[in-house]
Amino acid sequence: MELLPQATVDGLLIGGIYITIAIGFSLAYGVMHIIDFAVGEWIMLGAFLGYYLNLWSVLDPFILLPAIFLVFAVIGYLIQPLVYRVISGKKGNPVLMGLVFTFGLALMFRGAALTGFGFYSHSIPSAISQDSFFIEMGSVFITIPYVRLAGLLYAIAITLVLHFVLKKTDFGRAVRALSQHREASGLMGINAKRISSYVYGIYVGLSAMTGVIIGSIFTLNAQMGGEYTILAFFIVVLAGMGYLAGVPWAAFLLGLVQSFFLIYLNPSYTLMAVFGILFTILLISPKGLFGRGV
Amino acid sequence: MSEPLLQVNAVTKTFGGLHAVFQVSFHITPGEIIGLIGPNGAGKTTLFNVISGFYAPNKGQILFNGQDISGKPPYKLAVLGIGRTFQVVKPFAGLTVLENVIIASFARHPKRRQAEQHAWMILETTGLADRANAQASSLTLAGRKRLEVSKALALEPTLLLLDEVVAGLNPTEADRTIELILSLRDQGITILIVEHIMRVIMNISDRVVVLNFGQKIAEGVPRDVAKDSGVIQAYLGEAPQ
Amino acid sequence: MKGRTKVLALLLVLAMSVPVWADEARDFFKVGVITSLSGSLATGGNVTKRGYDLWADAVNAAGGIEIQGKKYPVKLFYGDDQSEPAQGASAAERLATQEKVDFVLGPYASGLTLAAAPVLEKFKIPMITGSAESPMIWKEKFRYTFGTIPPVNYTGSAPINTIAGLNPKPKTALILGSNDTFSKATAEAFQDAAVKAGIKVLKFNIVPSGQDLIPYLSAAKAMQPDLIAFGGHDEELIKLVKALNQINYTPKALLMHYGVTEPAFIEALQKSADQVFGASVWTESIKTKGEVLWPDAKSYADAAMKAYNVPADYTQAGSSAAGIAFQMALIKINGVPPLDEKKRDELVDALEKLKVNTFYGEIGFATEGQFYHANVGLTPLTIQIQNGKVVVVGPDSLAESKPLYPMKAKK
Amino acid sequence: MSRKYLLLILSFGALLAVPSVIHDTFFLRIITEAILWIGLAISWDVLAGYTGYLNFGHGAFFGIGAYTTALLMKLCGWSFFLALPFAGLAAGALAVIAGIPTLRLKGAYFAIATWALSRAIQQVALVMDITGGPDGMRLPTFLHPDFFYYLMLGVVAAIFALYWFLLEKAPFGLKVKAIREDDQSAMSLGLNPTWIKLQAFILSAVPTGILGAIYAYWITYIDPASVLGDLVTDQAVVMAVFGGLGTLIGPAIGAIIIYLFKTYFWAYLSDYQVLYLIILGGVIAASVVFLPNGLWGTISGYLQTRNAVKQKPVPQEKIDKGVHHV
Repeated sequence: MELLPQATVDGLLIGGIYITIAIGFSLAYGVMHIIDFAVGEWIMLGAFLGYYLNLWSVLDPFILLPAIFLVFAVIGYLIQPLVYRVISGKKGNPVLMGLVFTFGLALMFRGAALTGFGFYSHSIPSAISQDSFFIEMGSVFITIPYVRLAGLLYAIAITLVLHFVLKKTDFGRAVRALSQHREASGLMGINAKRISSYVYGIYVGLSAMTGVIIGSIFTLNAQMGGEYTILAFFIVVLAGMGYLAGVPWAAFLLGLVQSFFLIYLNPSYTLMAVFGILFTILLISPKGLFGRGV
Repeated sequence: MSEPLLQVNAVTKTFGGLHAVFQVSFHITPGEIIGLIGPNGAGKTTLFNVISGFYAPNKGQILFNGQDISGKPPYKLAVLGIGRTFQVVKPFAGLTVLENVIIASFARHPKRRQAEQHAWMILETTGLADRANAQASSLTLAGRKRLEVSKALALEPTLLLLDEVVAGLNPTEADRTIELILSLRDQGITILIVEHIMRVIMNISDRVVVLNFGQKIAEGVPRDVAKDSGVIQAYLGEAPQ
Repeated sequence: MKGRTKVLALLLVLAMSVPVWADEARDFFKVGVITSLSGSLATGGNVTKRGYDLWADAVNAAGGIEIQGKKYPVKLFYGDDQSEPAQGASAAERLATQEKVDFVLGPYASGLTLAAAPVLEKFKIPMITGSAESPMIWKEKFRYTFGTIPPVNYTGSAPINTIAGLNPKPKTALILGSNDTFSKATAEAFQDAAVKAGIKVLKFNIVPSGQDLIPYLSAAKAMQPDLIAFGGHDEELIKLVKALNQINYTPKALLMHYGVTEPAFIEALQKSADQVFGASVWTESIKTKGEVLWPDAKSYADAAMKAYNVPADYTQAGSSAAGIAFQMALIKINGVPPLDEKKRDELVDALEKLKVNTFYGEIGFATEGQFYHANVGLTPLTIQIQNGKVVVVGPDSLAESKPLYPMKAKK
Repeated sequence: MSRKYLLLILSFGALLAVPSVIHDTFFLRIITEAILWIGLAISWDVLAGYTGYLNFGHGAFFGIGAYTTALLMKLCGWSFFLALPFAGLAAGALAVIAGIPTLRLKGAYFAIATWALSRAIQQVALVMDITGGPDGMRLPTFLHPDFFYYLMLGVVAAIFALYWFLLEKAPFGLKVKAIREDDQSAMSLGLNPTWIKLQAFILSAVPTGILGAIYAYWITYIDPASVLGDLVTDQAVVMAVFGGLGTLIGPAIGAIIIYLFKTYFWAYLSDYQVLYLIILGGVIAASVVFLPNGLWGTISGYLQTRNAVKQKPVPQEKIDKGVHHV
């Protein structure tokens, strides 16, 4: 049986999940130049909210997404001034300060989650999380799990919405101005603080929604954050930090690399390959695959 | 006439297809002060960066003391004897004025003690000795420009490239700086200077080189160049016919 | 400033020279507990902690360990190893020197046991670990280190043998393990047993921890393996079952290790957990006769449920049993607290000779060979999740129910 | 300045006396580990604080040192002291191989590249047979608390002294700082930034590898998670930032405070096991908000402004000396 189509489809489906992990993070970096070590913890917290809401309401996790976005967008909006204060300080090294600050946040969130939610792994059941459909064309036979397809569609939808918002709305124009010309945008009457707060809210909300999707495809637990922080870093760097349009391609590339390694090469070396590739790409093109990073 | 100290031969530097500097040639003989002028965006700073090694020329050649230095990194040129200042001053802000100059002195005096003595001497000549222990970031603009010159001088250069060291200073400060430049020439340092203020350039330069749109449009003693129709047009904003 | 410096130096010395008090006479046992209360292994670490706590509570509820007619209660002193070997060694050192414990109940994972054991060896303090199933500990032949749970290369063959005896016999297998000590050893044990049982291993792979295995599995699906056996920890097991459901592949049998007996496995997967096989040495339904504390597995399970409102698994039971082993050995040697070095040496000798029936099964430590000081008194069990319950399905002599086989597709 | 020296020498003397005062091997172990963390925090700061490059793969040097020692001792049967320099060499070699390409990167990119590299190295150790894969390696047991205490103290004191000399006294320190402040200007003054940064990278790596070697022999067991995981880097970063970057004393103070704080919570308040994560995280986040220059940076900044009022003008004889030299 021909494996190539399946490997490709699997890679793209994984890529879809990766888009959702990284897109908000990339947006936040583009505007605020913050590398948020707590991105995985936002995902984790969102996953837990989804888990408990699902237990309580018995609604499908995909239906719960907007509510989770709202809750976390507000949290992000409220926390942002503190973050802003840290990374816009004149003293010290702002990149480092942001890293260390969010590292502290991540530890706190993880500790709080361990205390509040315990150690166990959970899963958020969705009506579509246990099934798949097939595509058969001659000798080609492809299995596509519904829940993963939904994840990919969600990722594409989010990407398109973000794209639309950034290109077509006043808010989006302000965001782009801010990410491209920080000083000049202030002169143009853009309230950098306000815009940054909105962006941070969007980023936190997106990350939290990602948590719910991950919880229904995989699992969730209080210590899951670290793993997804790594992935988010990886994709964003590959895409070029802050270069939003690069995220989907980087995510798909990463998904495909993983898929092909698992299928055709020694699975043991998958992660090694992934880190090796990140390292190599950074050396060849320090600003990401497209050389468009900030 | 003696051997030229610096010879720029048909140097071209392009950025993404645009010629920032196009086939520029001129030379400097030892002990001269050469003024490099031209309207904004004429390519003066780019040419500076090419001569001091920050950019490698795409075409052409730069000879220093008869030696081909095109494409050599700045830190090698600094040791060979080319000192430069930056238009946007670049002090080591977190360090003291003295430390700033000591760092430059290391090029000729690798021992810390000697470098420090040398640095004191330089600060004395440039008139910054009384601010030696202040943080570089605490200096005024005039002070920073002076520090910029001090650092370049500490290299004990034979050729000094000065990028707008007078612009932005008040008349008294400007006069002091001009005095300093002239005294440096008297010590035998050859100087290539970019300056916006015509009064300064025309007064101190032995010869001037005029750039426009990356090309050399005139060269000669200041009096002649000032009468050149091409130069006048360039400054009035009309493209030469 | 000079004066201030002196004062500071003096304070520093004072602060560091906390008095080392002599070992006072006491009428209770000091028991050290080294386990992972935080860090990446916190899940398992807390399971072992519950096991140790439950034993201590039961002993103290009865007034203590009775030695020559007098009852000596036990008091636990915790050392969190933070899932880091260096902290495990620190914890051992602290319990030995600060708390001066008489004996130690050991860490959850093998690496931590390997770091703590040499320190306890130095202080000659016996340790029994209620978990730590990797074979590597026993190869080191630490005199003072014992374990109540048999290593996975001892238990791993049981479920493979059970499954190989089913009808129709599985002919092919896909075996994989996550790349950590325990999971890798499990997968290797599965592989050895499968080869011996005449099952053809189509693919054997060690995969990085936490990997999304969908591509791997959808490729493996093409080979239609009868048996899929996986060594991994709870979270990875849940992911694997979900991934198999997502690609709609149902092998004839799906085998994992102890993780399937964890409540989280069934809670997270619900119906999908059904018919998954696992390996264990204890379930709450097995028939055992305990001489001390709990008369059988059921009463232990009830006590555990009452105390923590979480069903007990075999790690927890093994941890409680570690306490019992110490308890019985102490009675044998008439060891009254505090135990001095000579007495602790006697305790080790007594542990080596110990044969005791407990709610957990028979405890008896090997004294030579590759299982040195591991408990080989137990019979490895094959278990299966049936209707959300853990049921023993093998070996035949202990089976409570017939294995459900082949696995039914979910749809 | 001399006051600072005096304090350092006094505390070193006090530390020398520790084993004769404290017979409790647990305390000795705690102090030994605190000293280890001082070494790790200052060696990280050499690159971060002095050159401005945030190395998020610092742990790789530590792990390479640990594994080199373990391999040499186990496979080649070498003695520890024979293996020790090779641990440093291996870390130094890694610094050269990794440094030449990565030091071209800026800011966050450098941070993430080094972090990815350390992850890749961890994966290598996980899949190789010779390193025992996930099982790790056990070293010959030599449990002598005083030996390890003095070894750690001696090595870290030597590292500290070396750094002090090179970074605060010798020309190298000023050159490194020049590159941190403005590498363009530094280049125009005859400094080769790549070479100087590489030297700083090696200077940061070699001692870290040696500390890894001591750790391995001391703890007797290493595995990819413990010596090649994120812990070493994360903790060193937090300590250095908390204490104050770009100095040697700051990270050392940060290391002591954070380590003792963590250990105190760990040893005596273990029942609140996860609480310590929350508190540690809170302390870190708060210190960044309220002490952006770190503890030492804030203290010395305060002292400086206080002294600045009393500061004397430049001594005339110094100027005379300079002029006289002409």
